[in-house]
Amino acid sequence: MTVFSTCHKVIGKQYIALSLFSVFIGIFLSLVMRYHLVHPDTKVKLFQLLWPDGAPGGQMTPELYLSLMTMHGTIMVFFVLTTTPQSGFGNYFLPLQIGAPDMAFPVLNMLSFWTTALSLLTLLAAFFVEGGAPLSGWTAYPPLSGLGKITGPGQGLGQDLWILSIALFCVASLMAAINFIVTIIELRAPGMGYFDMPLTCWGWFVTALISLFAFAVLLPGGVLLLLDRLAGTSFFIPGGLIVNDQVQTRSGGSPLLFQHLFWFFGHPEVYIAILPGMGLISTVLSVFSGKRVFGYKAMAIAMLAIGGLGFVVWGHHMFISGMSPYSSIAFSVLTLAVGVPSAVKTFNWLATLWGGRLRFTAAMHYALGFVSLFITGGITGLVLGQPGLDVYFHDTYFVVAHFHLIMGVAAVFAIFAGLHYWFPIMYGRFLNEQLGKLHFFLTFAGVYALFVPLHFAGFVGNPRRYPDFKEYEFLKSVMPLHIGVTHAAYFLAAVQLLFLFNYLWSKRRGALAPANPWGAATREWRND
Amino acid sequence: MIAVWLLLVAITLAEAGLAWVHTAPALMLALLLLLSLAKAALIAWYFMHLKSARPKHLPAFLFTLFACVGLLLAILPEGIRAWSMR
Amino acid sequence: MSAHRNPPGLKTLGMWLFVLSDMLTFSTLLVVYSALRFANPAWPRPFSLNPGILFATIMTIVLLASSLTMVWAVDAIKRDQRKRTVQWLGATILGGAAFIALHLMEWCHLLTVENITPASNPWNVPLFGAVFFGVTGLHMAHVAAGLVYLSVLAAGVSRGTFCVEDVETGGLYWHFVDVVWMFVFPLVYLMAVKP
Amino acid sequence: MAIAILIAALAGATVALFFQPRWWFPDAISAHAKAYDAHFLFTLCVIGAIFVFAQGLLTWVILRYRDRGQAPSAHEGNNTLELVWTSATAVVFLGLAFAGQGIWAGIHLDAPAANALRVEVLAKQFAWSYRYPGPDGAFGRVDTRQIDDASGNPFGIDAKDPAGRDDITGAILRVPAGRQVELLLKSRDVIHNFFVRELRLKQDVVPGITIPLRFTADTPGSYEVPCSELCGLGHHQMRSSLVVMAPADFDAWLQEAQQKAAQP
Repeated sequence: MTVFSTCHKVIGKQYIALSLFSVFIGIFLSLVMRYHLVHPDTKVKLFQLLWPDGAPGGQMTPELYLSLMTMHGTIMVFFVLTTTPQSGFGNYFLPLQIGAPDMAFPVLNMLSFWTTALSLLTLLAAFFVEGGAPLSGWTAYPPLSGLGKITGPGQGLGQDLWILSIALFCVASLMAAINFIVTIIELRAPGMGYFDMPLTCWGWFVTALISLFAFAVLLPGGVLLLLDRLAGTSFFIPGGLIVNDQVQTRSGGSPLLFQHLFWFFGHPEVYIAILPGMGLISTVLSVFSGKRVFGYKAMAIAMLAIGGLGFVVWGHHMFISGMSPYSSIAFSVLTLAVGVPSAVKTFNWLATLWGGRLRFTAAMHYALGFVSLFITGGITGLVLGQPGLDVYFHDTYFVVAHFHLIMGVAAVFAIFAGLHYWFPIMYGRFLNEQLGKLHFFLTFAGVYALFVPLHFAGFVGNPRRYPDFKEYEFLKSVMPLHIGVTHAAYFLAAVQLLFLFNYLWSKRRGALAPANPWGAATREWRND
Repeated sequence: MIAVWLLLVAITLAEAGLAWVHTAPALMLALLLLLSLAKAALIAWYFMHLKSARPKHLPAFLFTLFACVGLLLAILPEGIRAWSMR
Repeated sequence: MSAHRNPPGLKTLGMWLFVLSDMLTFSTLLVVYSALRFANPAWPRPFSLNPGILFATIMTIVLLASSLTMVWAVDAIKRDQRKRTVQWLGATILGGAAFIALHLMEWCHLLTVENITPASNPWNVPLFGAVFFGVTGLHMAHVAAGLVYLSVLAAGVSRGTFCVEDVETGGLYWHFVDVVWMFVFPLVYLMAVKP
Repeated sequence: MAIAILIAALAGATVALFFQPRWWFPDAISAHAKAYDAHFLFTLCVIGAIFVFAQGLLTWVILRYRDRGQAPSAHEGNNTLELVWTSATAVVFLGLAFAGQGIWAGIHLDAPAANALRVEVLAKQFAWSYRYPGPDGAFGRVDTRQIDDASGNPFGIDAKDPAGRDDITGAILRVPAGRQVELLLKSRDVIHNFFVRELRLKQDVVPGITIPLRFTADTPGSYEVPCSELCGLGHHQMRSSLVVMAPADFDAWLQEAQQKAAQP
C-alpha cells in the first residue's frame, strides 16, 4: 500500500482514516465545550497545557470557547460528514457496485484526497498561530470574519487559515465530484442502466451533482471574504463602521450577500452529508429484511428531488437576517416542500421492512436507528421551516438539537451501518457483532439523552454560541438541563471507544468472513 | 473556422461600438448580454465542438447551470433593498 | 495508472463538468458585482474610449486569436501532425502570454496613474476597484493556469505521450477561458465606459 | 426485540418530556406572542402525531416482522400507495407552511400604526443603546465623528442639529404598554441580534442597513434582551433590558428624561 496510491480502495480507506482521526478531535472539542458550559469557573490544567493563551492558568476564555466551537463545527461538517459517506464509502464501493475497474480518473482521485488532507492540516494549523483558531463559527459571517484581528483574537491569521482550508476543501470536493459523475455516467457495467444501479450509487451520484454546483459558489464566496481581509476590499463590509472604537474606511459592501452565497452552498451541504447515508440505509434495510427495496424508482427520484429542492431553500437559514420578508414566505413554502420527498423515503423504508423477515445484525440495528433518528430530527424541521415560528428558535439550542440529530447523528449512524455492513469486503473479517450491537444500544440511548433535552433549552430561549450562561436570569433555569446533557455527552463519547476498539481489533483479529456473508445481491459481493 | 472567428471579432467591435455611441445603460446592458451569449454560443458550438460531438447529458447539466445562475439572480433585489434601507 | 483502458470521451466529459462548475463560479462573481452595483448607484464609469476601451478590445481580439490557433492545434493532432500541433500550441501560448502582458500593463496603468486600487479610488466607491481586480484577477489566474497546462500539453505531444483527447480537453479549457472573457469584457469594461 | 422496545421507550420518553411544565416558553406579553403560542401548539400537535405514528409504525414493523422463519413477501412497490403518501404529506406540510404565514405577515408586512413610538436601537460590541426622538418627534442628525461612548453619545448625535438636542438616549429600552413601538435596528460594527423571548420576536441587527421591528407589549414588567447572533468574544454578555411600563408611568419617565436632556 503506497502513500500516494491511485487505487480507489486505498483512497477510500484513506478518506475513512482521515475522518476517524477528525471525528475524535471533533468529539474531544465538544467535550471540552460541554465541560466548560457547566463548570465555567473551574480551572483545568489540561486546557492550559493545550491552549496556553486561550486558557491562562487553566481558566478558559470566551474566545477559546468560541474557537473550539468553530473548529468543532468545521471539522465535523467538512471532514467527517462530507468525507466518509461520500468520498470514503463512495470511492471504495462505487466502482465495485457498478462493475467499473476503478474511478474514471485515478490520479485526480489521489489528488483530491491529498488536497483534502492538506485542507485539514491547514485548518488544524489555526490552533497554533498567534491569536489561535477563529471564533466566528462555521458560518463565518462578515463583518465579524471580514475585518481581521480587530474583531477579536483568532480573527487574524487563524481566520485566514480557516478560509484557506475551506477553499482547498472546495477544490478537493469539485475534483471528487467530477470523478464520481464521470465514473457513474461512463463506467457502468455493460447493460446496467441508471435505474439498475443500487440506491447507494444514486446517493453518491446526486451528492456529486450537488457538490459540483454548491462548492462552485462557496469557493468565490470564500475568495471574496479573503480579499476583504487581505486586500482591503469591502465586498461584504458596509460603510461607516466603528469597530473597537476605530473608524473603518471600507464602504459599500453587503453582509447579507455573504450569507446568501454561504447558504446557497450551506443548505445543499446538508444533503451532501445525508444522501449517501440514505442510499446505504435503503440497501441495508433491504438486505436484512430479505426483500427488494420498496418503490426503488420512487426512492431514486426522491433523492433527485431532494437534491434539486435543496438548492431553492437556502433562505430558511436567513429568516431573521433582515432579508426581504416576502422572500421568507417563498423559502418557507419550498422548505416544507423538501420535507415531502424526505417523508416519502421514510414511508418507503417502512414499506421495505413490511412483510419481510428481519435479521437483526449490528448493521441492521444502525439502519433502524437511522430511520428513528431521521424521523426525530426531521420532524422539528416543520417548526423551523416556518418563518413565523423560526423567529423564536433561530440560533437557540432547539436548532442545535435539530441539526445534530438529522445531519450529525443520523449521518453518523449511516456510517456505522456502512462500516459494519462492508467491513467483510474491506478487511475480509467481521466487525464484532455483539460488541457492535452493544455499541449501538448505548449510542442510541445516549444520543436521545443528549439531544432531546436540548430542544427544551431552546423552548426557554437559550441562545447558542454562549461560553457561559451566567449573565442572564432566565438561563439559570436551564442549568440542570445542561448538566444532564453534559453527562450524556461524556457517556456518549466514552461509548465511542468501544467502537474504536472494535474497529482496530476486528481489522486484525475479527472473525473471518465468507464471500457473501449477508446474502446481498449487489455486485461488490461477487467474487469476480 | 476563420469565418466564425471573423464573426466573433465583428461582434466584439459592435459591442465596443455600443460604448462609442453612448447607448442608454439599460438598453446597452440588454444588447451586450445578448451579443455575449451569441459569442459564447459560437465559441461553444464551433470551437468547443458541440456541433460534432456532444458529451453525455450536456443539456441536463447546462440546464442545472442556468438554473443555479437564475437562482443566484434572486439575490439581486437584495442589493436594491440594501440601498433603500440605509 | 491502472492497467485497464477507459472508453474514449471520459476526459472530455470531465473537462465539460469542470467548465460548467467553473462557469457557476464566475457567474457568482458577476452576480456579486451586479448586486453591489445595485447597492451603490453612484458606481463610477471611468473608462475612456481611448485608451481604456480600445486597449480592452485589443486584448479581447488577442484572446480570440489564441482560441483560433487552439482550434487549429486540435485539427492538427486529429490529422496526427504532431509537429504542427506543437507549433499551434506554441502560438496559443504566445497569444495567452500576450494577453497577460497587455492585461498587466493595463493593471499597472490603473494602479499607478489612475489611482484605482482594490481598496480605493478617486470616486470613493472602493468596490469598483475590488470588483474590477477581483473579476479580472480570477480570469487572469485561469489564463495563467492555462499557459502551464498548454505547455505541459505541448511537451507531452512532442514526446508522443499525449493523444488526441488530451489536446481536445486542453482546447475545451482554453475556449472556456475565452468564453468567460466574453462576459467580463462587456460587463466590467463596456458597462463602465465614460458616459 | 430489544431494539423495538428501545425505540418505543425513547420515543415515549421524548413525548413525555413535552408534558413537563418546567422548560417552556415564558409567558406571552403581546397579541402576536399569544398568536405565536397558539400556532406553535397547533404545529406541535401535528408533528407530535406524525412522530408518534412514524415511530410507532417502526416499532410495530420491527416486532411483527422479526425473524420467525417466515418467508419474506415479494412485494417491491405499489404506485397507488406512493401517490397516496406523497400527496398526503404534501397536503399536510404545505398546509402547515400556509397556515404559518399569518404570524409572520403580522409582524413584518402590516403597516405601522400612526401613533407608533419610534425608538432607535444601536448595537455595538458588546452593548445596546436606545434613542428616543424627544418632544419634537424627530431624531437628530448623526455624525460618526462625534460618536463618544464615554460622554454618553454612542449614536454620534450632531451637536449642531437642533432636532438632536432633545433626543433621549439610554441603555434600557422603556416602552409604554398597549402602544405600538417601532424599533429601528442599527449596528455599528458586526451583526448582532435583538431577541425578546416574551414577545416571541428576534431580528438580526445588520450593519449598513436599518431594520424596522414592530410590537405592542401589553404586560408591564422587565424582560431580558440577550444578543442572539454571534458577535465576538463578549457575545454572551451583551445583555440589555426591555421595560414595559404602564402608560402613565412611561409618560412620567419620558417627561423627566426630557427635562434632564434639556439641561445643558
